[in-house]
Amino acid sequence: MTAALAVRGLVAGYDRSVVIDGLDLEVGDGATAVVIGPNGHGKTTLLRAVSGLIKPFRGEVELAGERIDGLAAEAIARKGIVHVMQGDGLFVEMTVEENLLMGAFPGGSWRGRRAALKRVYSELPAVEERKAHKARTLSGGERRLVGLGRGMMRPGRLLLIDEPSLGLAPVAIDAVYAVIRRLRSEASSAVVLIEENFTHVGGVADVVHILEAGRIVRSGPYAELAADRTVVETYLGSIAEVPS
Amino acid sequence: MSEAPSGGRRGMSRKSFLQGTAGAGAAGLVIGGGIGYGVGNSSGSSSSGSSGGGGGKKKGTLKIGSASPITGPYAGDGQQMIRGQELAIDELNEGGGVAGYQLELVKLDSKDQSPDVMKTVLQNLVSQNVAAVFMPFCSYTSVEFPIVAAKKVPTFHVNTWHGNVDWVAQHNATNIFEGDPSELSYGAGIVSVLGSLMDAKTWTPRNKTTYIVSSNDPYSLNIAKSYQSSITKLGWKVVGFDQFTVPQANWGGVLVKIRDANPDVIVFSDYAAGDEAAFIKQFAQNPTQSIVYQQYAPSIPQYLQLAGSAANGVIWSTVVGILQNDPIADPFNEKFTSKYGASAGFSNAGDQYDLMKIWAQAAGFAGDPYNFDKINAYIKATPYRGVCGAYSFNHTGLTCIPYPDDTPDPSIGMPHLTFQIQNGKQVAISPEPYTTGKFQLPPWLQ
Amino acid sequence: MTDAVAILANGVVYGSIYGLVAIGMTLIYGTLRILDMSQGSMVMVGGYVGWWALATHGVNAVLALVAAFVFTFALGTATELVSVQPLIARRNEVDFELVTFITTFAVAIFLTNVALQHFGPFQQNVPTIVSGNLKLYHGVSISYHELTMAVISVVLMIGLGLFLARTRWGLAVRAVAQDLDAARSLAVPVTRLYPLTMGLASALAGVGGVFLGALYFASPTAGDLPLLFALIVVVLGGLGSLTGTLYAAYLVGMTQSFCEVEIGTTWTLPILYGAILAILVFRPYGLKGSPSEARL
Amino acid sequence: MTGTFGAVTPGRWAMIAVAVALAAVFPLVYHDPYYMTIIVTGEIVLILNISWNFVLGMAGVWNFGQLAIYALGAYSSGWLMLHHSGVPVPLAILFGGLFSGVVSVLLAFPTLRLFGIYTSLLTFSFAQVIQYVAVNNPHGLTGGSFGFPEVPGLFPDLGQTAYLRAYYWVCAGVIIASCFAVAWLRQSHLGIALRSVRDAPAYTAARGVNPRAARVAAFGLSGFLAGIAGGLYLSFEQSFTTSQMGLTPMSLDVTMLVIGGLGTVSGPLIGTALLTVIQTKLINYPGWQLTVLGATLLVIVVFVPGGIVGLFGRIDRRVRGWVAEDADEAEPAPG
Repeated sequence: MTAALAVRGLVAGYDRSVVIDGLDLEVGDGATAVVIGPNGHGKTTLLRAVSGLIKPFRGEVELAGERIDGLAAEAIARKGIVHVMQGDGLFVEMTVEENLLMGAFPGGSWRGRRAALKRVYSELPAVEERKAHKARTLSGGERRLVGLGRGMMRPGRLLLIDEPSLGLAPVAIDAVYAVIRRLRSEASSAVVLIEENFTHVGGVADVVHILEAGRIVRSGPYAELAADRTVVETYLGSIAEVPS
Repeated sequence: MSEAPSGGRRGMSRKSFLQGTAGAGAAGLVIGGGIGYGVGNSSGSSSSGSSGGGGGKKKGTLKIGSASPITGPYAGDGQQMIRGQELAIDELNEGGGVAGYQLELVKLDSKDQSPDVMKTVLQNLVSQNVAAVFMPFCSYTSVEFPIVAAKKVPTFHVNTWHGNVDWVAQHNATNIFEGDPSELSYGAGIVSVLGSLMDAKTWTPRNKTTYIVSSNDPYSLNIAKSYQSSITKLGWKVVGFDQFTVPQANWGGVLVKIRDANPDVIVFSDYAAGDEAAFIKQFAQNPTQSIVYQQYAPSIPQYLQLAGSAANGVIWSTVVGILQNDPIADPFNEKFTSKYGASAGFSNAGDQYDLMKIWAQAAGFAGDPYNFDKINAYIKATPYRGVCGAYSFNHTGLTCIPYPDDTPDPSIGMPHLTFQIQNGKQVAISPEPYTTGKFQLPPWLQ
Repeated sequence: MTDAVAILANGVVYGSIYGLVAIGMTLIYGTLRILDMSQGSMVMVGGYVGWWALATHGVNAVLALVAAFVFTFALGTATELVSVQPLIARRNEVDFELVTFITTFAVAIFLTNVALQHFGPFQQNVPTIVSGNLKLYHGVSISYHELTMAVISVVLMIGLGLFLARTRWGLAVRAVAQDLDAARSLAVPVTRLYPLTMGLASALAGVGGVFLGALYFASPTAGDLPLLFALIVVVLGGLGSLTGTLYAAYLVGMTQSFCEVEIGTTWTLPILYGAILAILVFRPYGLKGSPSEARL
Repeated sequence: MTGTFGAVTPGRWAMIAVAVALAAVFPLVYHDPYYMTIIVTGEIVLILNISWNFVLGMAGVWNFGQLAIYALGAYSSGWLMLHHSGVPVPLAILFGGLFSGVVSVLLAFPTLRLFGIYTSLLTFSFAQVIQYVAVNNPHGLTGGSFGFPEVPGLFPDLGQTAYLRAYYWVCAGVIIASCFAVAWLRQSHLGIALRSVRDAPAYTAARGVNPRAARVAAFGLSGFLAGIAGGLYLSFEQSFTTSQMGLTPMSLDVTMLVIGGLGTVSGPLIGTALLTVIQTKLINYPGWQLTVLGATLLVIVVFVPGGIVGLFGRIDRRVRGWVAEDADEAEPAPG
């Protein structure tokens, strides 16, 4: 069986500086992989290279067995990758509902989009309450939820989520992760989620990969890595309060 | 990668070779030489020298310079000018040429006749050794005049600008002829035409008010001001004086004021056909009880085409215009129309045609087209009757004498013609003996 | 009072036309970060299409407007493909705005001079779409042509607003304006969207050109003044702000109308540009604009 | 080419000396008045372009007010020439330069708060106002669209050939001086400050360079040179019309800069020379002059971003590679 996502020997970066340097990664169908690593070591770059927002210098990216590296971002998106961007990437001068509708941009009828909207609203009642507001006026937590909601607007084969906890208050983080957990249990798509540390990813991750200096340096099930004190302490802060 | 020849040591390493030749920034200073080389070999001076000799048959071709506006705001005039010049040249060539030479028109673009363009263009023509220069419009500063004055090459313009005439008078130039009177005649001319209408009781002003619209260039303003001073002397009131910048297509605001003032006469002293046609179209939507005078622009055929029926009733005048129902002008008009499929209009095609003939007559008389002194003297001394009436150059500024403004004799004065547009036709209403009809009240006054 | 009515009426007419030309520039700036200097040329081309259809082929007015729309849409699309598309890779560089300013300006120079060579220097008369006058007040009147022009301008501007607010592609245009990467990651095909946006904006200017042609004639330089006015409008409105542009268009129209009557026609443009200068000095981002946000 | 004096090798100095010498003797062997007129006009345009390129390349500002600054130089020096005939003409031209420099400094202040296209729009609006005010002044100082009244110029008593030669040398002198000045300024404290302001404002500020002062200084110097060009133009052509500030000359100058290569020392030289030749060649095809201009501008901006100098720079890097190989070959090659 082919993996949902396979990355082989990926080299990517900006201008002439290499950030991702020979990275390999495989995510099974329907699995959730969490990539953890310190700031500036290439997590976001990895997602941007996969979704085509930057062109990889070298290496291969396969989506369900099909080569996608080198394609334009919009083409890759049409093939079923949904990228929930770092800092949510909302269209700030558009209303929440318009933002959500953009999530269902490729193809689809008005009716289909209305249905998707209804589904998202039922999942995220907090978002529905704010549907007529400009995205600019939302709180950080609300924006993150809208970003996730937008990612739910169309069925995807692979969901990329970039640091959903970044910059949020603990309460908001909990709300966001509650949604992610629900999303994961309901949807069949594979997920690649990126975080700086272990703190919130318990109960979400099937596999955890540790990214350092542009490569995956260690992989394993969450339980295994989270139990490894040295790993946790070396890389990634405390997991003390996280239920395992 | 390693295909470079590697046999032994060269006398000079690649590095030092490059150091010697790599262009430093200032290498561009060869610019002078570069341009000289680049442009210098494109067109040398004329191949047809003045080989002297008497009236043999073919002596080759003779270059005649034309600096007319081909692009830019006056390109419409320019097309008429060049057609007039070419028509004359065709006739002359068919008739055996001038002093044994076939003529060739060298056309350069005078654009907006700004001084630098005029200087460049004249330098070019002079360096091609042209036998005459036709620059219908020239700069208003006359800074290019020394170029032709120094060579004494016969030069003709119809710039209608007194400053150019003054230059010729002050510098005692013998070779720069203005083929029409200068603009100063316009103002008084309008007043005298209005006076004759009042005398004939064909039109009576309600309260002797006038509105003046002028573009903000000195030519248009001079006409406006001379009109203003002439008409106020007769006790008229100027109820509005508007200035605009060409091109001006929006007359809304000006018309608001005109409609407020409801003057007896509206005088327009600008000369751009499009601007004036736009004005009359917008005026005609809701006209006031006024005579509308528009200077010169309606002489360009395009004006009538643009303004359409809105132009009926407009009067206008030109100090140089092609005569109608005239034994000399009619054949010209026919020839022009059959050649270009369009009307010759009323001025620039005709004056260029005439001036070319005037030069050709003088050059033929001199026998040698490069005997400039003789040619210039002949032109100055000899009146000529062309399609625009009589050309006789006043002896200080070498400009045409206007009739009836400065001379009562139509055989030496160039008629300052006033026309009225009636049912889409141009009718000359002044002066005698050149009229072809009578003034009628404009449709909006009837 | 009559003056006031007349000033108002003229101002509305001017404003509608400036709005039509400027709103396209705003749309393009908002989406692509390009100040499209070829918009004036589209007015010019629209005028010629109007002349060709109405004067030389006698087709009906609606068809002429459609023809102008279609032709300038295609031309605008082509303009984008030659002057902007090859530079898209440099979109995030600091000088992208200026480079495209220059390339679209180059297209404008090119189109003007091609028109000059093809049609010659003469102006051409474009027939009015509707004839007759509407009497307003004490001899102040407005022609039905101008009225139609104002109405169609407003309708097109409202239509554009609805397109942007209600349609999938309209939302996509705004999305691209606000966050290019996010829009691409949502499968918005920017390489097609850019030419379409520029085509749409050009088509608005082209329709404006048909109307303007009847008032001021079609000629190779017929786009110069509309461009100069549209520049004032887009700066005044704050680059990229549609509502700002709309206010600014009517404000500029009124100001022009007022200047012509109360101060003098010849001072209109210097006064307006002086105002722009002052606004850029004291309130740099226009009436509605703010510097860093996308605003479509 | 780094453009600093430090990088100028003796070979290059020799090259520059030869070029200057060639340029200096050129009018002694060539005197066609038509082409000499074009060359001198080209030289004046070049001075203007050097000034424009200076503020563009150094401060990264597209100052579309440069032609108005140039015009102000012409008008202010003309005012001295016409109404204060006791003032020597060279001083009047210098005054024009100073006046333009001051105006340019004043123009620089409001641009400090702006970036990108706003700076260009501000300067463009400034140019529009100046142009219309000049047009609206037909019987006053500027002579309106008909042009400035005739002025005596630098060499009123010389014959044509000598007149052209004299202007040629004067302009060449200004060009050489300004080229050296620009090259020197590029590697001076100010130049480094300006370029780093352009490329990395935060870094520069951190290093204690005042970016505002640097930009104002660049505007001032650029305006001064533009004013000198304006004064020279007026004195050479003996007239100045408002159309000199119009869109057509602006497009021409912009194309010259872009073709040559923005922000380089030699860019304006190459661009001005090349376009002067092209435009002169096209004089018999008037409709084509601007059509070709538009097409060239488009093609260069799109396909040759660095202009000709940039293109040479790329070739130069290849050649350097070639030289480097040569150095390798000096070692005994294996095999």
